Amino acid sequence: MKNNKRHSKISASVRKEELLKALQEMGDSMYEKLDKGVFPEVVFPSRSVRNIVYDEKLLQYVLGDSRVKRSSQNIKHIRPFTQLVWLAFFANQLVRQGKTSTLRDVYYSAQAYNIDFKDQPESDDIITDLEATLCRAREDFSIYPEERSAIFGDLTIEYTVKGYEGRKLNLDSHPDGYLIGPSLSSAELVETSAEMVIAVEKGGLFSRFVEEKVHEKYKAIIIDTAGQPPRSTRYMLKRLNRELSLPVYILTDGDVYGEHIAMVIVSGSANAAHLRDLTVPTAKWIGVWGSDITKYKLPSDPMNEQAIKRIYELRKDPRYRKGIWQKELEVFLKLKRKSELEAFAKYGLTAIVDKYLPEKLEYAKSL
Amino acid sequence: MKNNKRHSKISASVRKEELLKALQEMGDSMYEKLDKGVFPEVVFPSRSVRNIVYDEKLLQYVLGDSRVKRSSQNIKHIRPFTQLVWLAFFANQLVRQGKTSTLRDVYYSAQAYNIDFKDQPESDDIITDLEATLCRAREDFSIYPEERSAIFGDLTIEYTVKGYEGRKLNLDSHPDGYLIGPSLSSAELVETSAEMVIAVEKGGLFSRFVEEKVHEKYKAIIIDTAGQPPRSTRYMLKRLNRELSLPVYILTDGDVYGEHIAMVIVSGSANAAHLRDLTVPTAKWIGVWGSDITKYKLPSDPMNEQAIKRIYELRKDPRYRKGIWQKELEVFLKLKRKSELEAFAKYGLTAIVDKYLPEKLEYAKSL
Amino acid sequence: MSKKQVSFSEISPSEFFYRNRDLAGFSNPSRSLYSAMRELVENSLDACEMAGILPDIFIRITPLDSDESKQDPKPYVLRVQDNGPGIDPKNLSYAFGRVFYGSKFKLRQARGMFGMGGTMSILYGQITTNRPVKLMSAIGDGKAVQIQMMIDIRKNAPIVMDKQVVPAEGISGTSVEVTMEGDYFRAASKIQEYLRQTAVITPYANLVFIDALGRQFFYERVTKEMPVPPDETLPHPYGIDVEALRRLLQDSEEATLLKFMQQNFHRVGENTARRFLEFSGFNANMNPKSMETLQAVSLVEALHKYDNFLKPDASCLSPIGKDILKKGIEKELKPEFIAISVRPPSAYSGFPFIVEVGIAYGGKVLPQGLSLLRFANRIPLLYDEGSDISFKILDQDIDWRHYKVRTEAPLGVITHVCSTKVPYKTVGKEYLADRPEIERELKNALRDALRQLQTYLSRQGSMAAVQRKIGIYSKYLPLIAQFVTDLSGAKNLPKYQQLLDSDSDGEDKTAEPIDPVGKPPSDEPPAVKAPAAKKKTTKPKAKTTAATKKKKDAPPVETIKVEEKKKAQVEKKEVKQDEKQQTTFEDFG
Amino acid sequence: MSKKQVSFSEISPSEFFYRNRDLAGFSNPSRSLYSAMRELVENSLDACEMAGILPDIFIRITPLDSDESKQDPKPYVLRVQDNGPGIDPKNLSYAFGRVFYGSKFKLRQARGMFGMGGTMSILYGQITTNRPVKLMSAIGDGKAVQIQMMIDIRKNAPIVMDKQVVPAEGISGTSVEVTMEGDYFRAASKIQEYLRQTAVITPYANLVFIDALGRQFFYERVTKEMPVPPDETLPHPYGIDVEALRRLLQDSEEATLLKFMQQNFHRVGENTARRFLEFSGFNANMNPKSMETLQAVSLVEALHKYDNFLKPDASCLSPIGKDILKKGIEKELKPEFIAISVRPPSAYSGFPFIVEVGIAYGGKVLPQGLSLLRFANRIPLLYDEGSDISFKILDQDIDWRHYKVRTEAPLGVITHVCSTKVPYKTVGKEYLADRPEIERELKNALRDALRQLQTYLSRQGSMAAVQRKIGIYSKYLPLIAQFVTDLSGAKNLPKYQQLLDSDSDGEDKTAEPIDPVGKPPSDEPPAVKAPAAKKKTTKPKAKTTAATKKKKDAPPVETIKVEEKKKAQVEKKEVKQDEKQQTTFEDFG
Repeated sequence: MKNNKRHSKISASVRKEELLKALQEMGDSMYEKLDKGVFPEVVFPSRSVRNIVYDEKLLQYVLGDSRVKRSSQNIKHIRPFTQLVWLAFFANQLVRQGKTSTLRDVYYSAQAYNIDFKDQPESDDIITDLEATLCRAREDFSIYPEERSAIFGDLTIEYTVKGYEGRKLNLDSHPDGYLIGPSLSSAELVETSAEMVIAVEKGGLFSRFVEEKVHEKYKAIIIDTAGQPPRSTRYMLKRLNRELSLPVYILTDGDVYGEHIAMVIVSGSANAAHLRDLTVPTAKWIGVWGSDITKYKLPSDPMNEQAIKRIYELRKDPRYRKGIWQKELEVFLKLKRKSELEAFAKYGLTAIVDKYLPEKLEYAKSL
Repeated sequence: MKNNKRHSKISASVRKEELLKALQEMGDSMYEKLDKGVFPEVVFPSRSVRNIVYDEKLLQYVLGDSRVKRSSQNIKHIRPFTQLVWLAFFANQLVRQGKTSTLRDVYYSAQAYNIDFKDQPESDDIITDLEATLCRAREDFSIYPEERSAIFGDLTIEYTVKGYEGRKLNLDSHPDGYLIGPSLSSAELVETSAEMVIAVEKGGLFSRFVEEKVHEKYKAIIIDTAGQPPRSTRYMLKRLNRELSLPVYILTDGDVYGEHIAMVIVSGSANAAHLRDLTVPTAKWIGVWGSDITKYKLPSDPMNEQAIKRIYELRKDPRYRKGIWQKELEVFLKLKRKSELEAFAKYGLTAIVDKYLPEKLEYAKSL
Repeated sequence: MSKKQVSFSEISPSEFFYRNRDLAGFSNPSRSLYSAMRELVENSLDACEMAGILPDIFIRITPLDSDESKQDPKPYVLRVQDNGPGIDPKNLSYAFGRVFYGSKFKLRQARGMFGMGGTMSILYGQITTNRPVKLMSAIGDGKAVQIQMMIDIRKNAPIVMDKQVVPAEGISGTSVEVTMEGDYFRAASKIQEYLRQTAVITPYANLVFIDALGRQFFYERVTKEMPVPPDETLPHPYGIDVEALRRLLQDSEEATLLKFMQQNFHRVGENTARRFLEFSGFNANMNPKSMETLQAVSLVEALHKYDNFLKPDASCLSPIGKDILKKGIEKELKPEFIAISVRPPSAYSGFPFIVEVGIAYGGKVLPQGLSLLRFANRIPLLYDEGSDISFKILDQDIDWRHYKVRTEAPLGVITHVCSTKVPYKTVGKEYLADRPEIERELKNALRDALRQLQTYLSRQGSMAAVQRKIGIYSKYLPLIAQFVTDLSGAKNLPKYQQLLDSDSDGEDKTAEPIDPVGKPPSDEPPAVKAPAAKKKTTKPKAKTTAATKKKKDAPPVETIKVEEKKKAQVEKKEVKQDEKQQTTFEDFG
Repeated sequence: MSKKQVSFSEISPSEFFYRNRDLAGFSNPSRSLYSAMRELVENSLDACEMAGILPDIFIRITPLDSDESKQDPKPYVLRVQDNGPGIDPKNLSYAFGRVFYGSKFKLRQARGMFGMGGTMSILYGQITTNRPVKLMSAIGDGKAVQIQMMIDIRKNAPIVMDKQVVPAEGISGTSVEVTMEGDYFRAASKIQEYLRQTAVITPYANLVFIDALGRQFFYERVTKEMPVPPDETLPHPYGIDVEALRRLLQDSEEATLLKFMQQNFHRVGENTARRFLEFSGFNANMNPKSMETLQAVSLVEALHKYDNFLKPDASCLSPIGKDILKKGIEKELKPEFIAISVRPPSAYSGFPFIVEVGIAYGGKVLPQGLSLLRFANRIPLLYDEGSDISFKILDQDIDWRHYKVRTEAPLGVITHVCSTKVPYKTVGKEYLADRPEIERELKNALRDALRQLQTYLSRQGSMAAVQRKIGIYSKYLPLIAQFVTDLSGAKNLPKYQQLLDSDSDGEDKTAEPIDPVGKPPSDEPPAVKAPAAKKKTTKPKAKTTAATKKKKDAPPVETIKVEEKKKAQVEKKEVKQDEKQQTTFEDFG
């Protein structure tokens, strides 16, 4: 069993203090301006497509140097400016009171303060603006999305959420899996006997893996990303990799969207170019590859127009310029067909665990 | 603390034996016919809309007396007939080997046997046919959907799934909630200190309730139905109600779809008219009602055409002919507006727990 | 034309159409070339048919300048020659040189209606190139008359510039050679489509077309049967107006109204006339010439009200007829199946008409979806399809699912309306107005033809169904046996084979239909997909009527057995493939 | 009309149109009543305008039988009377009794073009009721001529049955009273729409219409300004064809080609003629009469090729003009804003034309969305809108977003094309063919008028913007102050009020635009919604031209300040409401 050095707990409280300080400074500077009769403004990195660049060292997308100024004097800016200030105020309260909030809650909470968001996408956008302004993920302000992915395996955690502080739980105790929510995200990772993490795209496979005892047979922690993994899940993968030094393997459906799910785990998404700590550059995508469709004669369906268009887009993406990423993209383009993970059920329910997984894990060593 | 009398464990094994016997009998009778040179056939209750009737005693929809004969001699029947026989064979294997399967797995597994389903809805349909033939829910054949709802609260369960037999878990140990999957569905309910079950429609509210300690303040088990609850969740609600005698309260979004989610928990759905054990006739829908929108001045949106059409449909439904069901349907029709549970965030994140919930629970006594 | 005071003036008919030539389809060089060609071709076809001569029509469009680099629009020489009866030399110059002078002003079906197509072509040539038209006519008396002439537009009269009589050398007929500005580049596709459709409707004609690029198009005669030429007819009482009656009265030589009725109206005999006069309260012995205006008005009213006149007969009409239409369709559309429906004569506003409809299905010529070929008095109608009554019926009134015709099926619909007066909406003769009587007949004819197609398709379908059933049983029964054996725990498979040998017609048709909630399981086994793909090579073709008839008479079982074997082979092959696939995976494990 | 041998025969022009009356818009009782009414009204308007008389037109449609229970179609008496110059008694019977006889066969803009509308109306009346037409004409010599006549259709000539000369009693003008079968029930809406649109385009006319139900419709004169009547013109060189040239040559009295060119062509003076003849290589002294056919052909070719002829001038055209058009639109559409664009004269194929376009926006008469009113030579075009060139441009070529016009905005577009020859596609005068030259001018005019509308709309918008800004600052700054105070932990609010008093024009326009990933935050603050809803009462109306002009001159700030105060009040009220709502909930807890 590996022991985690618990440095994340310390870092968590440090991070919290830093955040509160940044919010205070933001408030101070604006207060001063208003008091002097000057329109306050806020400056943050531009999230325009032109300002998103691929960082070859970090192996992820980051924001460039272009910055955006939002001024309360500009009639077109004052509304989002006010929304941003309110959100800072709201986040400050959440963090100080130890409460969490969903994205939807934020949208409705604003109404108590005469802040009117047109719809939830608008409030989501302002949340991202605040992330960019403070260079912190929304989870740091205790704002979580509703998406839910799950985890299972021999991993002992220690909660830090209010009312559970210090309580421990081993994540192999409930075979239907544990939701990765705010309390799990903020928990310390104490101990594990696992030697790897296997992330699968789908709940069905997750259940199958638990049932077939992949966690025991392969000493693995199993994560259901529930499609494109939410940030809290990517953050968990990152922590499992960094704090517990576990290698991460990714299994997705055999199509361009599956490949991209894996890529986002490895290199992050353009949408979160303003954030770090969400990527696992050493994670390996082990399937389902386009070449697996032919190799294993999997039942497959033709890709639709949109998927093929997506391949052409991704081919231009710098992250896809080499290795398996590029190779399999070309295979998908040639086949123009896709297969799901469940397609292995054609060979019996356990075939994917008994035959496919070991073969691909073996192969992964060479990646 | 109440103690559960553990009768379900015994009934579970009895039910399993009964199922296996029914499958065997089905096989025997068909074998005999084939051997005699007679085309085998299968007869089951018709699930045609005309054969779905509302049972005023059971307070749920049930199938009437009309039956359907599917014959292997009829060229139009032979394909679904073969699929049905294959599914019986497949279910027999699952149950004997103690494995579970998702609906998707079934679709793909068929291919190993040259059984071709056009798409998953087709295989789902055949699964429902087998349910109707054997009068058993698909969960009894170890076939589960992928939807995931969650549970949290002081409830000790004992697993019956392979590898976990006899292990216990208390469902208040992970504040992000436990997925209600095959292992939880099949677990024994051992013990609880809870005095009620509160089912909420949405993950956001579920998290809020856990965070605000609704489980402690109200001695409640909290269930996230994740929209229209999957059958496993309705089955869980039924068991909590029957085996532990816990009253069930339901909170949904304030619109006609929310009201119907509550109704399905109470009286079942027309789609599952061939099954019992999925309804909680004593469950109470406590909000959000149409009248709450006005009473609490909730932020609201206009209903769309489709929702209004849905109201007109439901007004004709016998289940909606009385009490709060009818009253609130009329209010929705008058207002033509809807509100979400999160709308209470307008009055602060805790308003729904501190103010709304106690008031409605109090009110529920009179329902 | 120098500056003058406002005043009144008169113009001649040719002057009018010269000024407003757009109205007659001569709006621009491309449309004008097309219009001139079709007007002359239609004149030729009318002439041949009226004389009972199998038409040989020769059409040529040649650039006037041999310099090919000259761009359109440019002068072309259009020549149309026929083997008809020719035109009497004394009428020749006026027939082509005077607007409103012609042989078409009769109550009789003809392609031409306005009687000015030929003259307009010549007039257009004259105003664009100022060259005389060259006419030749041989009426079978051994001589051919050749004239060159122009038109004095203001006088509406021909100016003959040259006239020669030469030996006919066995040739009979008329030829017209007009020089006109045209745009063949733009007109080519319409001209070719016009001739192709003309070939469908007149399969008894030879059409030779040499186009401006020297290419030869030959639409060959496939039958010597010709429609019976129409008789001229008297007006039907329902079609008469006050003006027309007044004229008849003026011209009448009959002593009594009773005689007058009999002599001047279509299908009015002594009994009918007597009963009508009684109904209308007119004295049967009244002298027609003595009738006063107000009396004439009330006589017309009575004519329109009286219910017991006989319907017009079809002697003045010349429908194509089932056989000829079928030959035309076979020839040009080469379909897999043809249905023809010919309606009995009917009438609107006193004008008799007949509707004929053909349905062509399948084959390699027809594109996917619906192609509509519209004809009126044997003229193809190419423009403004969307406004036509036939289009409206097909688009809005026919329930295609009822006839089991898929939307993407290659289907040709040919409609032909012939009448002494076709209700065109424009002088350009492009589409029919929606008269309810014509609409009703078209619907009946279309439905009749579609029913024939439906019968054909379902016969095709049921032949395929028997093959399919054998295939399906041998696909599914082994599977059922396998699973049932496993379920029952038996060691050996049951003896299900016997079911495959039993009479397949013993199908249990009493079984209730499957009617589950929501989507019912698909009724169509995917096994059908394989034979469907093979359809092109195995399905019997019915390219010609003769072949179709033979197929009907022959015992269908013969054919089926061959099909069965093929089918079975296909099935086997497929099963094997699947097995192989599974084995491969086992190997890999 | 008794049975005869096939033969050639001639018919008269009126005979032709009698047989093919559909072609001229007389296809059924409803359409015929409408066509007769408009043909006679258009004749009357043409007559008045040509003589420079402000038109007073009286139209009446009365059932012939007083028995009201008789169902349509039935005989009606249509009477159209004008105060024009009258028709010389010697022309009166021929003007209405002979097809192809009239005053419209000139190169000059007029409503009538085919010169047979009046005659066709009478002819239709005659064949349906056989009653004579009653004509009255007074030419201002104190006498009025009244005649009753019918038409001898075969001879294409009038038959005068009664003629009386009575004292005119101060009356001048023409009246026509024709009895014809009609269907007023079906025709009513088209007839009324026709008169309403006519009132838009001729606001200088009084139109009184008494309909078959006795209702009176009065379209009143709102201006005494009239368009200048058009001159007759000579043909433009580009519009000439070989036939036309040949006639000019035949009729020429000039001794030399140089003179001939000057005397017979539009805008060809001595210099132009000389330069052209040099260009074309013709001898300027050549006798025109001596020109041979082939020479004429090449002269026409040269005329079409030569680039330096002057464009046709507009003296032969009579556009409505900005002011009159504006008055017509104001009167009938009562919009909030009008833009007019009149294009300079242009020409197609040698025919001069002018395009005028009006845009009407807002008001209570116009429905939501686009209404298109099409006119050609002041005739409303009511049928076949979808085929018209104006419709095509509006539908396909105009980028409405560019002009900031919302699709649901109440917008009227009035297009008027006047020309010596309007390129109609049918005799029915329903829609214009798409000539590229006309299309170009229509586009230019439409774009110009839409730019004017855009300017108006954005001026309306910017006035609203200043009000808005004050409102927005006072809405958001207090909120910002509140949150910032909480964040910084200060006890009192900062002194942000000073920002509300500062000059609002000091806005920081240098700030970079917001450009986040995905959807940018909405630029439009919802505060706009409140004033937008109030728009109807606060926004200045521009009902008349005069009013609009005044507004432009007045200093805009004055207006705005008033608006500001109103706005501020609205804001306050809204904030209060929200506070109240929150309090309510606190109470309930």
